[in-house]
Amino acid sequence: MWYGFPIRPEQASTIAEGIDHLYYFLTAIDLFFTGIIFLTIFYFAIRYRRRSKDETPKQLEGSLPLEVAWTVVPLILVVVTFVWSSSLFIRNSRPPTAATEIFVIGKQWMWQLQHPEGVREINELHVPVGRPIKLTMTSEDVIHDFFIPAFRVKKDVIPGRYTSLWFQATKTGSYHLFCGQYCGVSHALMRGEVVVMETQDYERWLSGSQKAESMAAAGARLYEQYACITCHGTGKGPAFNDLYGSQVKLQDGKTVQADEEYLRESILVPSAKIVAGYDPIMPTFKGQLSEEQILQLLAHIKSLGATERKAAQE
Amino acid sequence: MSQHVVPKKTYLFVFAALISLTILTTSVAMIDLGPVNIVVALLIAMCKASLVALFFMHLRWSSRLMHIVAIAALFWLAILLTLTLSDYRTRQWTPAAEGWEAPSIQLNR
Amino acid sequence: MADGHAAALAEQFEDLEQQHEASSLGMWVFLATEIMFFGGLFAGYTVYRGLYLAGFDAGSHLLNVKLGAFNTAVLLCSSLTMALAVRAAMLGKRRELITFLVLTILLGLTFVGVKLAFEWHRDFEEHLVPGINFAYDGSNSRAVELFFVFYFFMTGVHALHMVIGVAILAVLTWQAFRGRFGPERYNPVEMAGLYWHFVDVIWIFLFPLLYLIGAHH
Amino acid sequence: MSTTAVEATTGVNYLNAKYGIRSWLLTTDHKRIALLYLASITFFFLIGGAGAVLIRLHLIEPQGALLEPATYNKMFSMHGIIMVFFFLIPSIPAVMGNFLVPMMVGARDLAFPRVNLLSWYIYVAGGLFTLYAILAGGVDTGWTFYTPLSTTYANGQVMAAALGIFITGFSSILTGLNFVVTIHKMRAPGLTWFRLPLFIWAMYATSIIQILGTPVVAIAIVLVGLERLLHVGVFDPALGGDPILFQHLFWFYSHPAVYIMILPSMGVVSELVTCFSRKRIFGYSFVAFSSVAIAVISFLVWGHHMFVSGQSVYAGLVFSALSFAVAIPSAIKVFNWTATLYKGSVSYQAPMLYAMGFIGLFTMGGLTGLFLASLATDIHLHDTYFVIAHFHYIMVGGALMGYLGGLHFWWPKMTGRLYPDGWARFSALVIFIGFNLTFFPQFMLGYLGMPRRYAVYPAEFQVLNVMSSAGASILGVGYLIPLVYFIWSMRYGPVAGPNPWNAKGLEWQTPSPPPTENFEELPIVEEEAYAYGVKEAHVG
Repeated sequence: MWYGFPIRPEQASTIAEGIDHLYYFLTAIDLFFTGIIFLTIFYFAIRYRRRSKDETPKQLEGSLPLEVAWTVVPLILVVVTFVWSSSLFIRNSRPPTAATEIFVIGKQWMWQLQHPEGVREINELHVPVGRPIKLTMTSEDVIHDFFIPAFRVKKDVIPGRYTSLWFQATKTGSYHLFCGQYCGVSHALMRGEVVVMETQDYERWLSGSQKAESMAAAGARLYEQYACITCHGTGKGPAFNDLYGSQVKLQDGKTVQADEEYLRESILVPSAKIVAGYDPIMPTFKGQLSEEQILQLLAHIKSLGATERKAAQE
Repeated sequence: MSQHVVPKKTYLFVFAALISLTILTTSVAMIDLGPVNIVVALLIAMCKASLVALFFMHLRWSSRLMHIVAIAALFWLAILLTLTLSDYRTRQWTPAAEGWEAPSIQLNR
Repeated sequence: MADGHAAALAEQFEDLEQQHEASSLGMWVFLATEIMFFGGLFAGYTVYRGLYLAGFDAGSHLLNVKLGAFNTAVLLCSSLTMALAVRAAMLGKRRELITFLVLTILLGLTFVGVKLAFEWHRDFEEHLVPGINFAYDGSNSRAVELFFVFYFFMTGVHALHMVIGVAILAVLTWQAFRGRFGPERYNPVEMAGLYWHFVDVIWIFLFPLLYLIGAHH
Repeated sequence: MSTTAVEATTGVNYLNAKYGIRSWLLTTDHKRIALLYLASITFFFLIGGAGAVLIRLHLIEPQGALLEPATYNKMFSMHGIIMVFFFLIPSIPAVMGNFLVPMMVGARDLAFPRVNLLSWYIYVAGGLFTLYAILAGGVDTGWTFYTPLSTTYANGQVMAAALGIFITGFSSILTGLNFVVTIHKMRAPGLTWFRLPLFIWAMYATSIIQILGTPVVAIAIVLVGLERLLHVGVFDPALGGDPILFQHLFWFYSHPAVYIMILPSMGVVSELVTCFSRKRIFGYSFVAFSSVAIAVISFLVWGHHMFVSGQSVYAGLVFSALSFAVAIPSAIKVFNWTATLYKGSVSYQAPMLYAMGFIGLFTMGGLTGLFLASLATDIHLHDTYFVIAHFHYIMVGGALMGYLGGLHFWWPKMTGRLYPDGWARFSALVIFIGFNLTFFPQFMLGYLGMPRRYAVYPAEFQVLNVMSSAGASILGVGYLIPLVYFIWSMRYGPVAGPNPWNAKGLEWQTPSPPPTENFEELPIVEEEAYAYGVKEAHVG
């Protein structure tokens, strides 16, 4: 690797190496078959070049064994790749249980990031090395995409719902953060830096940063400000203790997982899923709460005995 | 020209069947059968559509090629619906983190 | 006969049989395209109905099932008369052909008329037209609006097909009046018939999906 | 344009049978319609190509050398829309397909000649709307029109461009419909399915995609227009819709659309490889059926464009597995073409050089597709320059090389004139080298993490970007050379004769240019396709 001509992006997360190994494997397959095809064509083209104007080569029909061979060999390689790649993918899409949750809001054309302690950042994300971080992301306008090449992670950030990704950095340093999904005029400027720090540096940075109240505390304030407490604190509406991550029984007999998506829907479209035993009396809060405030409410609900990670089987 | 001329009686018979099925589907829809309603409605609709295609559109007397075209169109429609729904119907299923089980908590008043 | 033959046969074809098969195949392939065209709408409908079951039921409940059922019957009638028109054309019965074509046109116009005058008009007055005049203050208003988006778009595209069909049939009636069809040359009538029946089939699915899903509430 | 070619050739042919602009604009002759298409797609190719030139020039510097970011966005949107919908999709089907399908099956015309002319007018109408959109302020949604950017946030002429694409879709549908009916119903006596040239098989498979895929994207685009116009929420989450649904409907067509571009090229290459090695194709039925298999499987894989879109993990797994499946029939084709050369009599005339270039570049393009079908690696490579490089290897290295190879092969048939073979070989070489210089660095850029559609980029990506731009200038020159000698040949080229390559196939058994009715007498076919060596070639 020399200046201005890098061959490989930095490997700075726990999953980067595994993905690179698969990448090398595929590159090897690619080079092998490209090589075979190129060399064979060159060899045949020279060896069997036309020598006289009216020569008539002996005709061949084809060969079943050969056809079978070049069907089966690629098939085997493809199956191997699929199994390898998919198991890697499934493993990579499971966040570790004890991940620190950071909230991300994308808007044209900036990233707004919020640490659970209340620190906010714009286009910059400070994280400690060696600790799993889970990002819960949404967008205020169009579809964006959160992409950190050095970590080999990428996920679209979609308005109206939450997506998430996780990573665990392995190397301190500063890495690119890109918006990967074309999002309008200044798409190319919607980028930032992910700064990975030693844990003690990170703690120092956290305590040195200007802090708003923590996400959960802000949520608790909203909980009172918007008078959620008058129903949800009195039994008229479902209580929030140990709600997050649990299975909720609905009026129509179905059960849903109380995940971010469900909680968000219940705030914005309360009539969509009515909890069994309660009346559909809650008004919608659509238009009254910003994406940020909804995230704060979620943080508050999670702080009330969150069962940390959902696990769902249908 | 090897065209099949269908007796009027056949057409009238098919028409009567179509009208009866319309009455049937409308009446069934008035009864609450939960999720079965839509299944019954679509099954009846498929019967009606097949009657129209087979008799009015002469598919019954057409060559195999026309059958293939009709079936291909339905097959492609099925691809579109199935694979699109394969996304929507499984969005809730996130792969479980290792060693985790969903606790079930009853919400009580 | 030879004269009729020459007039009915386009120059790229060898014989009438080939020409007939080619146009039938062409029409069926075109209908396959149409199925996928409506298919995109059916896919959207299915996805959103899956997501917003209650809202779609509530929206459907606002439609008039009786008018829907009446229109279904009208359309089935028109399919019958269309089938009989094709039969008359095959047998070379000109008067019968004209009668059935005119009947089909009238039934088609009845369908579109009922749709416009009694359904869409009333929907407009009840503020159920998304994007133009929509106000709904029950729960699930977003989902109900979405239902009406699909309702208007699907029935609108269907009605557009009906209008095109009526126009085609009008031209055919004129040609039949001028004596352009006979047992040698009835291809256009048959092709128009396939199209007309197809539009009927689409309605056969639209009726339960739009009108019946909320009927039992 | 072609009336100049007429004087030197003897006899009445489709070019000199009638004169005057009306005889062209009202023609129902499939050969003349093919030339109308040739002129129009060349026009759009030049516009789209100019866009590409500006894009590459702009990216020489990290801060952007040429354009405002907003202009840059309009530029790549325009490049994509024009190249995909107005050049690549109609290229081989509408030009060579129109010209050759009736002749290869031994018919006087397509089944529905007037529908064929109509489809050209529809194409032109769609093109005019799109040109209007570009001139009246441009579109900056990208060719993918993702919601809610396209429905709510983008400024510019989204409606006009969408309307243009919607209209052009019908042209594509009608062309496909015409081919399917012609291939089924108008084959010459004795021309059974397994005696058909593989080009016909490829066109048949392409037509299936055009007929069954295009209407879905049409409806998706109408829904975008509706939402933009009336502010109803079909896709906009703020109004209760789901933006991902648009991606499903869009890619249901737009992934198979890639095969609308590449399948016809594969058909062309099958013709070229056999002719210039004087061999029958190795494993005819495998090559034929792999075309149909590709057409069918292509409809099952669209979700691989959505691996990071918030699509469910399980749908991702299904789509990944199905995407890998497409690799098999593609591999079968490549191996069979290579095997066809074995013990052949290989000549290196210009069309063959294009064909060999196609096989090589398509192999690379196809194999890099594996990276993107594989979930774990796609997460990293998605929406980066790796994807750009991959699909340009398929669409430019593959589809466009095939198109140029075919054009060089059938040019003498279309115009009756030969072009200078030396220049043609030279341009094939220039294009091959320029192409690789342009797009190979983009694979590396993508792996390093450079996202696509970036008007400005971090400085460390500059070296590779400059390499790519340098390659693009070579590539651009490579495309201009054929344009010059093709035009030159129409007046000054030597007379070709009916069969300059000693090729098999019905189209070579009639004079060049062919008479309006294609054949004096409709042929009766008694031998397999590519019966090289069965009996001596026809008099040249």
